[in-house]
Amino acid sequence: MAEQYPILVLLVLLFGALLVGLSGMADRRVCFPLTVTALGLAVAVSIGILQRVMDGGVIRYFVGGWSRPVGIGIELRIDTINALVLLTVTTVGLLTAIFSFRRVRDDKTEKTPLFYVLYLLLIMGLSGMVITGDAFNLYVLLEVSSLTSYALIAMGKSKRAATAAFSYIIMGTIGASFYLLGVGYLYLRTGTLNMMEIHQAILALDGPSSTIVVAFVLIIVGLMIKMAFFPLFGWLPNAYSYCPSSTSCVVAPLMTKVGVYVMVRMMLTVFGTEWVFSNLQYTQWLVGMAVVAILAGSVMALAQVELKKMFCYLIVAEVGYMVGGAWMANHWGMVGTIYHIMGDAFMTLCMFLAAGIFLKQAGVVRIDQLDGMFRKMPWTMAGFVVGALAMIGIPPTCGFFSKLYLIRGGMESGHWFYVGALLISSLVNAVLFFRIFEIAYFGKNPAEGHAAHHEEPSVQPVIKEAHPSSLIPLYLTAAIILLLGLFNGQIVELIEHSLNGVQVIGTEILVEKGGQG
Amino acid sequence: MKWIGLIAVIFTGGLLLSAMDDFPNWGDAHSPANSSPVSQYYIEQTMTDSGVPNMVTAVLADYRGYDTMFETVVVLIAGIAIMAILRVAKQVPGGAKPTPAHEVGDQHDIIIGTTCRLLIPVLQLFALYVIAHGHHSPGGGFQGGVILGASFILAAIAKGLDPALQRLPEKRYVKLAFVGVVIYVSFGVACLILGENFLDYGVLHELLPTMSAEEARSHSMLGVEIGVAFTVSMIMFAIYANLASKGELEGGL
Amino acid sequence: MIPEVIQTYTPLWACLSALAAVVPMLILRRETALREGITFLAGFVMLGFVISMVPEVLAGKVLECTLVQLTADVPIKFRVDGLGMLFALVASSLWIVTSLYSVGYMRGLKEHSQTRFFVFFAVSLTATMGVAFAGNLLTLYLFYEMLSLATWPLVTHHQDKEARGGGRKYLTYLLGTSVGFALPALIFCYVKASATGLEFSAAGFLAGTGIEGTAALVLLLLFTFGFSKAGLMPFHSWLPGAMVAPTPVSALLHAVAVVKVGVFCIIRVFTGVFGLEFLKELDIAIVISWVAAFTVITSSLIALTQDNLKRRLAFSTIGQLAYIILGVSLLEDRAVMGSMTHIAMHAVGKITLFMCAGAIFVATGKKYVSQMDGLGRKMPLTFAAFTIGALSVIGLPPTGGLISKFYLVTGAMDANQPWLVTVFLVSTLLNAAYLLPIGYRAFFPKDRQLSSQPFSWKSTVEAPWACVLPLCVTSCLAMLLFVKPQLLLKLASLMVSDAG
Amino acid sequence: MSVMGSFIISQYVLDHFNFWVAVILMMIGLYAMITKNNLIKKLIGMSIFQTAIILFYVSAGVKEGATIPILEHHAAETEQVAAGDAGAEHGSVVGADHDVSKSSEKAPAHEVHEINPDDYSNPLPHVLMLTAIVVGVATLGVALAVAQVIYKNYGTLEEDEILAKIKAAENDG
Repeated sequence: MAEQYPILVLLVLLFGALLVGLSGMADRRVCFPLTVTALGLAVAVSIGILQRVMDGGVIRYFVGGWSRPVGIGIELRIDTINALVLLTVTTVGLLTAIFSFRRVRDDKTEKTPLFYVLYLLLIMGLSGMVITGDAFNLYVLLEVSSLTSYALIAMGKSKRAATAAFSYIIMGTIGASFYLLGVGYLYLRTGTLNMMEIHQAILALDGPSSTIVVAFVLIIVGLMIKMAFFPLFGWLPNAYSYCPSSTSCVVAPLMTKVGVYVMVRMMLTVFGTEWVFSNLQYTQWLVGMAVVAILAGSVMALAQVELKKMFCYLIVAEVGYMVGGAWMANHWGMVGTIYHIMGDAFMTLCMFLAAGIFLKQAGVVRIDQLDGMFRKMPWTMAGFVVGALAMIGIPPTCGFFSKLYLIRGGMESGHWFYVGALLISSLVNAVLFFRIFEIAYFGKNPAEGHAAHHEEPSVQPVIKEAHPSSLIPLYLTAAIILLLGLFNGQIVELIEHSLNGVQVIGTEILVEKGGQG
Repeated sequence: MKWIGLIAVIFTGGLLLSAMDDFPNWGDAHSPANSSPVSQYYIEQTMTDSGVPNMVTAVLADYRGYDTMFETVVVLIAGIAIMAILRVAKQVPGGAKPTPAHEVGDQHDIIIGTTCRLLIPVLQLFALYVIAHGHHSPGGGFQGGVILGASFILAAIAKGLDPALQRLPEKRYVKLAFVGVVIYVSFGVACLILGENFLDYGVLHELLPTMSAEEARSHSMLGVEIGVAFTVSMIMFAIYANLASKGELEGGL
Repeated sequence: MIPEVIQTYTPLWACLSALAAVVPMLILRRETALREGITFLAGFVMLGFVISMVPEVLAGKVLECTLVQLTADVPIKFRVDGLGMLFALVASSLWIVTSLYSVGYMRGLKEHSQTRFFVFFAVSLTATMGVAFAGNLLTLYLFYEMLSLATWPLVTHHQDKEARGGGRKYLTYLLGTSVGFALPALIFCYVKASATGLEFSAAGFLAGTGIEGTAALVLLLLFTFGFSKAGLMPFHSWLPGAMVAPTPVSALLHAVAVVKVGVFCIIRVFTGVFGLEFLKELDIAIVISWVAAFTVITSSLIALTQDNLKRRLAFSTIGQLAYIILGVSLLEDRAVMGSMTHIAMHAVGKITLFMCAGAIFVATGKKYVSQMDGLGRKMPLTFAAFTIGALSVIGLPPTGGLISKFYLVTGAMDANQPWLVTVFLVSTLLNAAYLLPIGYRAFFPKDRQLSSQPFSWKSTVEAPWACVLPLCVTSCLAMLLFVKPQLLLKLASLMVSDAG
Repeated sequence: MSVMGSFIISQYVLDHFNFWVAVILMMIGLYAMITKNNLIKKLIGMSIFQTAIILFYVSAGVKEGATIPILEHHAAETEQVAAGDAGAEHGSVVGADHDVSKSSEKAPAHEVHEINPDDYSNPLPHVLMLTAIVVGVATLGVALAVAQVIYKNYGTLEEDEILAKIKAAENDG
């Protein structure tokens, strides 16, 4: 059975969705347990996959048994990088599913089964994107995840959810179509859709091919729309902040991150880093754009008054981190990017979970409504603080280590602007989150002197703490943030295992090139 | 905005065309894509692998059946998504709703009614033919499913949504749409249970002693196409029903 | 000389003993007596662990334990050597004293949120011990940041506007510099020398990595200003700002733990990261010396003008910290020893002064020097302790301050820096000028009416015993260190002989 | 036009006219998606864009003189029943258009092995585009549903009017 793990992840989720759909119509109380069971199994299988990859190296799974010649069927290809990202995707899915528990009780519109079907299919689509080894299959799964996320976002109660979803659909379709077109260009020149085969064909090409270049540009631009890279991020803040909490909790951490993962996959496996970095003077532009993205995201986050919107702009900045890290043509930059995909997924999850709890318990939308939260909801704040510290980059959270690797990469490849932008954005994050802490700690209008409240407060807090079903995922997320940080050595070793396997980025060579550029 | 859009579009178009000299010529049989081992394999080996002459069907349902499974899921998602977005819970203020003015036959033309009555069975029969004959001629689950769905939609247009929904109520079409995907996935899982990879239909011949592996492939393809047809037809109708009635599933256009 | 290494988890237990107290404290938050009992218990357990390691360290051995492999090369690692032991001894023993004092102070003023206060106090101590025992730069940085964050709720304890302002300044400076300066420096080291595991060694792990010239100077400056808890000018103004905190916090954290962690980190940078020999080769430390010298003089002058007692003490602290940095930047054995012992001497002296300030506030509500005329007669014990503390800070017998200052000045002479010797001497005079008059005027007020009153023990209004006892203990300790400084000197010399 | 000019035209345009058409259609669609004010017009643009991509793929699979990717077949014993009508159908189509197919109407089963790949157009793009069509339909359906909700909320489908109403609502609350 173990060799069937790759497909099992998806099947578990797909069957979960089908069961929820079929039985949920009869009794919507079964939706939640079914969803959580399916996701729990998916997490278990992902762990199994990771274990197998660690023991036995790259897993290649040929769906339908069509292994020869490679490319006639669809291949699932899992190395340590996908295995880690897959585990991240399923875990985030599970945590958010637990968080959505109260949705069932509060839902009056009888759309709970529909929600969970879409939810499970979204996670399935993302997982499938992560493990596939076929460029076109990736497109299909990209659309699976996009369509579900459009619907989940449009389900928001806010009037503006629909308009946000519409612009998301337009942008998302442009992005996906660009990707599809890029794959078409690749197919024209290489005659295959299997990622490894495309890579071999590109290596075998004699001389430069403008088709491959255009394909590359199309794919990267398409993905950048999907991951909300700097000038193309316009759809993101509205889409992620007007949707229901349980949606934003899964969409915000995963959609952009999986986009970044796909970009990394394209660079590493499909085009190959030798090809990608053969013209460093062009790829440097992307690092420059990343710098702008980081700074712009941070500054715009500073200007926000709404909590979720602020987090959304932080996502834009974080995407800049990862894009910059990936394109700086340095081993550590790439390691940092892949590590940050995981770390940032959980950090963002932590932020949005907390925002969801605040919204639910206290109706908090704007930052200044958080006043006195440390007293009113100390347990929620505790989880939030961990996530916030990770966003700032305080050790031993994962946020610190991803910055460590990214900055190391920037220093080694001589991208000093990037290093500077990263540090500035850390400082901006510090300002942002301590502003929140201050409001939550002091209240909106602290007393002039401290004589006034020497005694224990006579007024008992009005707002009740969150339900355990909301707190448990929050704490698990916080724990994962810490664990990712503490065990980053092992994780990085795993990531490097795959990077070395491909033999793509030699630090020494690229340092020289980076120095020139 | 218009100018920015125009510039962006011209720029994109220029980019797309800039690779033109590297492209294969129109109809070039030896372009990398057309002469690649993958495409050659499909043309040469489909018959030996499964005995299905329609390569498109074979590639769709067998070699790249994994894609097609998700394609079916995409269709399902579209239906579910539209329901999730549009569907409004029925308001039942006093139990019985006022009888709509446009009951069956009330305002509908007798010519349309009769034509539809004649046309719909033929349509549906043709749909079944397209589904079943996908192995040998252009057709298959998607195409047949759409025709089947169109026949329901035609009924809904001609007679009004309410009578159509009486024949095919919401619960039923949603269930059938799910069942379609279930059929598809079960074929794959059956292979899994028999010890081969997912969707490796060849192994299914163990289920019927008289069947060869090629036949098993061929028949399984038909099986999954039927699953696809279920989902597609039901979802087509679901999309129409929801869009036409703003999610209220009453009255219609 | 490679010291013998012993693998043991004792440093970890010492570190965690404070953290472990947090859970029972939270559970027993309604039972104040039990809660405070736990604080003391944790304090003594921690001190016990620390003392248990003293003999081995004195024998020239180094205790190590590796916890988690953080990155591929760099683990979280504890390593106890002379300097770390010296600092840990100071911090853990003074924690007990301060805990006692806090109990008195907080109860005396009926402060709110006492549980939170004690919890974060314990967390801060854990971070301080972590810094003391850190075996490599990354571990050091980790606990350094943890300390910044854990002390923020303490600084802003009052939760009023003033506290918010002070807290803002506190975090802006500390986080701003540590993220803006120390972190890039750390990562630069990581890039250059990740193979060494960033582990502190007497020769310095940067030696032999080919860093030189401007790059080395920039790196050194980044570190020195990055650890801005040391209050080196121009990044000092968080320290007076942080005086909005309750006095026990000021006492322990801003005279002992936080600021000392800053200078401790800088000493580590000098002795462990660069290595004294390597720095001598590079010939760049003199820049730091002059920055420190400038800070010494300027802060003393500012202190002279301050009327608020706590602010005056704060500026005095800035000056004294600069002494320590100045000493270590001279790169001479005796100066470095002086710096290390000065950590302890100044800690004992300054904590006495702060506790006195707090005791005065608890007993009389007075904050300003100008209000304290003749107060010595009402609070004789407090002011006697204050005078002893002042003597120690100035560096006069019969207090331990003399010992460290002696080493510092002779070190400056060794280094052949007559101007810096002058700086030491001038600043001593200035110290005397801003500290001694307080005690003098308290006992011998100008106002005849006050001075003519006969003294009697019955008319004294001392603060609660829990406030007075600790400051008596620390002032005695200051005198004890004059008589018996050997332990500290031995620990400090361990580091220097390593370096030599 | 010089020889050079006609050479360029033939190399860049005539030989690739299918791609030119596809790209021009794509740009029309993209332009509509970006600039049109009416949401439904945007969706029409989206459809044009997606259809143009489909055209692009399918035209790339064309081989001069080849037929649709359905094999000449008759004889697999198990498919006797089906063979009759399907064979006739295809036989006529193929026979009418091309004479490249060497196999006779009643080819024996073993002739399957003598298939010349150049006789059949590339099946893979067809399969891929079947998927893309489905995805396009699904996206369009969802987008229409969202547009309906927008119309319900704001009473208009013009983007500028919607934005104005959003702004007005924000200023009120």
